[in-house]
Amino acid sequence: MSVPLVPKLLRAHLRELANDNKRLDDRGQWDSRNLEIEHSVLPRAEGSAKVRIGDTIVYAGVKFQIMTPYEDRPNQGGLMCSAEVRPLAGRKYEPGPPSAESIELGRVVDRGIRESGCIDVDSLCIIPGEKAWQVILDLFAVSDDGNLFDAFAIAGIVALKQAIIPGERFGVGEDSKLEVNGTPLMCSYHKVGGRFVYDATFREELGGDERIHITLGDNGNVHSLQKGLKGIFTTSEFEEIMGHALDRTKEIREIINTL
Amino acid sequence: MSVPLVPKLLRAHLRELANDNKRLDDRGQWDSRNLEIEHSVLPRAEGSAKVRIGDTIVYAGVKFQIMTPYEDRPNQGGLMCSAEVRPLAGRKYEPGPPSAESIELGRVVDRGIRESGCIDVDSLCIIPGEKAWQVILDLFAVSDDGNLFDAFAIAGIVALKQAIIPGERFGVGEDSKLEVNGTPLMCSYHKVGGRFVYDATFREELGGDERIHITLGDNGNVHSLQKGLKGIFTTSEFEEIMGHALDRTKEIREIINTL
Amino acid sequence: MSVPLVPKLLRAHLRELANDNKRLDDRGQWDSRNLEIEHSVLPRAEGSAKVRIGDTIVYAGVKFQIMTPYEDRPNQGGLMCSAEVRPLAGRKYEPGPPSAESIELGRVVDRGIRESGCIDVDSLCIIPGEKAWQVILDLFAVSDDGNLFDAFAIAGIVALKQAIIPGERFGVGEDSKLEVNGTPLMCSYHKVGGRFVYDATFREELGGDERIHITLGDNGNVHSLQKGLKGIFTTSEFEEIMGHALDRTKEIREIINTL
Amino acid sequence: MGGYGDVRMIDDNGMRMDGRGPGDLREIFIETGVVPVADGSCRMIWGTNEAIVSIYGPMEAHPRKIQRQDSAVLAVEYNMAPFSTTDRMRPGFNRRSKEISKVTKDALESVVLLELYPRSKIQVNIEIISAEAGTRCVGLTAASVALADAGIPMTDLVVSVASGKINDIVVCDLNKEEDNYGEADLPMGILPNTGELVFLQMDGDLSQEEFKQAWDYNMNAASKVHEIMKKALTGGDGE
Amino acid sequence: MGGYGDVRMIDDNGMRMDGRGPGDLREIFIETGVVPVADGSCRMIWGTNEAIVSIYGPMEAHPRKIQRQDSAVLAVEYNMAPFSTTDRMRPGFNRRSKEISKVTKDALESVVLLELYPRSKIQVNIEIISAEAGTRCVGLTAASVALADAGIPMTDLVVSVASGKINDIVVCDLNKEEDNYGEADLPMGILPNTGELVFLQMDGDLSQEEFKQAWDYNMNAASKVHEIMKKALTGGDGE
Amino acid sequence: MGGYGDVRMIDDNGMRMDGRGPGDLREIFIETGVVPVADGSCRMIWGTNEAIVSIYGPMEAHPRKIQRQDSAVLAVEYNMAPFSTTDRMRPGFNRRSKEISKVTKDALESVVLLELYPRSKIQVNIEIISAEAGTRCVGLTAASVALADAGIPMTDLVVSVASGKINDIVVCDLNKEEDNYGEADLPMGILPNTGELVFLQMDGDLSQEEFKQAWDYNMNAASKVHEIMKKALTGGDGE
Repeated sequence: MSVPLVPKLLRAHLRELANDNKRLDDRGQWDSRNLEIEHSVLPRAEGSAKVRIGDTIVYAGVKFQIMTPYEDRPNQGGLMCSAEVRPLAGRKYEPGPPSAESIELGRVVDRGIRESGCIDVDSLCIIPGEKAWQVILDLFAVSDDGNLFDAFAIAGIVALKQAIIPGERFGVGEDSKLEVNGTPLMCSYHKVGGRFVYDATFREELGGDERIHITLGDNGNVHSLQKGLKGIFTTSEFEEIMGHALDRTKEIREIINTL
Repeated sequence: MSVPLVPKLLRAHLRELANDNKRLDDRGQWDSRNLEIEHSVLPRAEGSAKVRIGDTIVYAGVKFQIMTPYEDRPNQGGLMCSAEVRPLAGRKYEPGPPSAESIELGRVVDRGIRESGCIDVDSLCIIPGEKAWQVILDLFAVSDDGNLFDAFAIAGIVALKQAIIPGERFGVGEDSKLEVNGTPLMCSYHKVGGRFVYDATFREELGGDERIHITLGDNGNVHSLQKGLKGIFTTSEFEEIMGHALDRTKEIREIINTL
Repeated sequence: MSVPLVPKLLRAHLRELANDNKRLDDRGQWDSRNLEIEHSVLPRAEGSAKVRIGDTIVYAGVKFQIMTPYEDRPNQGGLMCSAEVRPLAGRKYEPGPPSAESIELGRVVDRGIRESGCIDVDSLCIIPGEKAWQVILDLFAVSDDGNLFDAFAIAGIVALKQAIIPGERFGVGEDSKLEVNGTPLMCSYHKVGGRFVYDATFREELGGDERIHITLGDNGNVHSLQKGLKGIFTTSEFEEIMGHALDRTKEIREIINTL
Repeated sequence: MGGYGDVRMIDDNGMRMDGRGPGDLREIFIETGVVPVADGSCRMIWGTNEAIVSIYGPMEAHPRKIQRQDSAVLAVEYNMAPFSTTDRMRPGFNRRSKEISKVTKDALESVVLLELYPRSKIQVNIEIISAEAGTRCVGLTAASVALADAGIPMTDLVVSVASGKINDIVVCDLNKEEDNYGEADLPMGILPNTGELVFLQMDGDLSQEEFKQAWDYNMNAASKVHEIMKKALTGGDGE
Repeated sequence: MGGYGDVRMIDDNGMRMDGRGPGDLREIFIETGVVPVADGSCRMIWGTNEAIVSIYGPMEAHPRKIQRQDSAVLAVEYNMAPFSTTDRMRPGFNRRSKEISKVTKDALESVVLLELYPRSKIQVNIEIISAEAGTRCVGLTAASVALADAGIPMTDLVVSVASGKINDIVVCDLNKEEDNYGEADLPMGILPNTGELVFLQMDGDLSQEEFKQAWDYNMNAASKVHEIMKKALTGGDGE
Repeated sequence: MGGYGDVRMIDDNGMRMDGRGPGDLREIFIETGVVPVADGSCRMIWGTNEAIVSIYGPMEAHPRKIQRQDSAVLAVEYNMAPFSTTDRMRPGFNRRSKEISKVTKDALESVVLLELYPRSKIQVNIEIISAEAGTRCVGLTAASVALADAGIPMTDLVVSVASGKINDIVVCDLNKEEDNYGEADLPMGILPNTGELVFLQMDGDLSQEEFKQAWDYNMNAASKVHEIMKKALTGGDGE
């Protein structure tokens, strides 16, 4: 199938497809591409995962550092989440300081994990007021064919769930598993050809409008939302998306829990 | 009145006006625009002021931090003065690192206040060698229609004179008034159409040459001078300016002292 | 002699000269330009040197700071080497963050000195785990007519050999000479017109291909190598260069040792 | 989201510490034309929040490479002044401000008729002079008023309000103390004439039922704020 | 170069702690096509090193001022991922990475037929996912495979290997523990068909004899690596 | 300005610690042509200050957007070398250097006949190699000599000198120790042929009378420095 490269023509083409309820790759509106999850793939990370969704490939790696707790929270460690999309992952990415897009990407994934409360920062305290663990989750894109958000979110939580706190290496006790309470997961939707679709490809993103990211916890609670890009949507459109996200996060959670 | 927008024509126009001893807004050579001063306008600042000179509007806010005194001055706190002219204040300002112009602006206002000695840095010491107050004066432009220098200098000293040291919030004693000894004030002059004028508007700045900034203390002592931009001036031109500054700073000081 | 300014013509011209075994300034393939070395030229530096090779002029200055030793090396001080090529030294240099070229320049000179082991970092310890000297060698270009690498390397080691540790000024004992064990020296070769030459001028660099930098110690041991720029060379070309470098570093070392 | 459930922020009658009911807004004041040198401007006080917004443009977009052939570009700068917070905010690059600038731009681009001004640029500058909770809502709402003040054609104004949760109770428009103990925050950007959305963020923990309640509070509050905005734009100051 | 001579890394029979002889390489695995959206790509595992390289181009070089009228420009980004090292590597500017990017570019420009693509750009992205000793060699070698995978014409592949010295003995291809106690490191970039060089660095302390031994080890090792590269490019995965 | 009035820097006969009278200058030495690759250059030693200045241009101004259609642009870089001060000066961005670069540029633009070279650029690089008090004066004075050495037409040279106050006494050309205890500093940039000014700064505390005295000292000193500048430009080295 030949797909127009000029954004304007691509937009028109996507709208025609949408009118016939079709997508570029023959998926249905709410279908995902093939999803593959591997863990323990990075020898130098204390926890790691590789996620592939179609031709989108990402890694997540967990590292630990010792930090001094903040004065007003002497019994808490910290969680830091950083997303880098370097030129490796696509011809549109350039080296240099992070763009507004990649700052948004990192912060949205970070909030989904952080706000779910799955990392109990109190459990990271070593000596109150003096020493605590800082968990650093680094998200790294290898190939961007669309929907980096969901790929990062899945890789991130899987890497955290595998992570071993390197107590011995830092001389503060034995190695131990990082406690992770719950599996927050993100589902992302792009408006393409006038209607929302799940798990958009890079070309659908290119010829589409706004996107909505929903992070849900084990019990279906909402932990994070984000609308990005130019576009207008209605309450009923949102309710339809939310309905799909409730189902789909359950499916992915089951896959992860049987890894 | 129609004012040319092209700098070259504007310059010619300003020279013609100067030949008739006129200005764009019908003021005399040494006249100020309308000056309004308000204080205690910023709820989160420990001292604040808003100054309006014609259509030029600025804020000043004072904040405090605890610092460790420098090794060679264990009994002294510090004063820091920072001027930001962000895109809010005019179409010519761009976000990003500070331009040479705004660095000059901040440093000239800073020197006028600092060199007058009105802030006794010894009085800011809390525990010698360990803790001292750092006074931070932030100058912020809302609307630049010329002569930001004087507006900043007035707002800055008024904000300092209102400032309360937040001892309680920082757990180092009670709240107390910041001691300010004196009211240093700046007068700025631009060469427009071949002669210096006081309190130039943005358009006069645009079509003018060099500017001279004079900061004088309560007793008429000189605390800071700065010549900016391309231009040549004579000793007698300077003496005329200095004479006006001696009078005008007295007038403004009286307004401030009766606020 | 008229030298073409267009790089393409310059390259052709240099190749013709090379075919006749000539150079732009009538030197032989392995000849150096006139070399002048002065020391103790910078009043504020604790050790300094000025080196002139033809119209290339550089300074080196040594300063000292007190540092906290790294946790895994409590008995060691540090050596830092920094090369700045500012707009002063040539019309091609621009202000701003260091270019890849000047980063390479600094790191190659640094490695030659560091890897020779001539600075015994253990001798820089003042109080184990608490205080140690950090030696900072600043290399500064005044005029770049080619071969900044060798000029920096010579100026650097001469400045270090003159340096006095300012114990008194820092309140940690008496002033004392910095121990420097050995005189590592660099020789640089550029491929010009198809064959390598020693001590290339700026124009030879401009119309040439790759360069090779060799740093040798007192006993002829190799401490640092670097190939820079686009170009291919053979093992036998390298052996010829190495042979010359062994002789030439001995000559320069003798000059330095009799300063 | 702090989530310290042991501090009581709402009494048994559902009244909040500042006397508001669960769905009530803080006091709001809007004034236009406050930046004389700008093409449009707005000052908005919302509780102890205060934002000033200036608009420059439509003007020539330069450098050329940022120009779009078939529409204007919209540039948005959201920034917190150093004296806007209890602890001084250091000037300079800040990831939070960068993200808020971006989502505010995304929201405004959804209503401004950019295609009317090809090759030009509209600059929107949002400065938070005083910050309580909810500065991004104040900034976005004030920006849409300032755009209207500048005479820039839009399909609708944007009203931005947030609801959240404290002590397991959903309430509208959290103030600073509530926010410190808050368990969730749902800011939305609503087109008052259609009820459609152009801006949406959320973080914290809300069950699906709590989420629907917060959504409804925002929809109701939007109409009230809209009235104040219209008043400010068509006559006396809004309040 | 650490140079702690008191730790024994080589036994009396000249065998190294991981069982290798002095001139032996670590295990190597090469795979192409690992970045589906790129024009060419390569994943190379070498001991515990792992590099991923993607190639984009030849494509239009922009902004225009970087274009060359008579050839393509080659841009090389070498970077270590934050999780590639024992202590996390902070993202951002890094002088070491900048230098390695530059010398890698210098090496690749020596073999790529840039003059075939005037005014265009070829982007080479080298990411170290897992680092042992010798990442610059892995990166350069993998980059030349990725360029071949992208169909970019070259005069030859580049094989990069390093030899060094531990316990005063010259050995090939130091692993991480050997490198920690190593006294010298000599990485080279070799054209396997001619034995010519396009890349050379060295630091540490080598006598002229030791230096020649290290040089020869590298030349021998290059042929072995070259076989694996060819296999990866012409059929099954290299190993 | 330190202002520690209890250290005596001037004796009862009005003599200063280095033997100078109140209006006397430190020793000055000027040399041109010290940067062989530049179009003009100057080295100036003034007390323990040492500045080197190079001039490049007039040359094509690029990128194009910095060009002016009716005149040259003048770019000035003032910088202190890391080894120029007692405590090492860290390289990189520095607000003080940025301001001095700007006011130096403002001063030089007042005398250079920029309109003779439309669309071109003149680059002035001022490097302080050794710093005592008064580096901005040394830099500006040396820059005007270097511009003359480069053959750039000017209406006049610029002589920059400073006077100040120690122990409540006004003196000319403070040295470092005097500056440490100094109570004011008045640097001026004077056109020696007309007595006009192109540069003026001041900080500290001066009564109107003290101010006039400092002004006059500077005017007198300027003539003396001017003689040395002329000598350096017309024959043997100035001293």
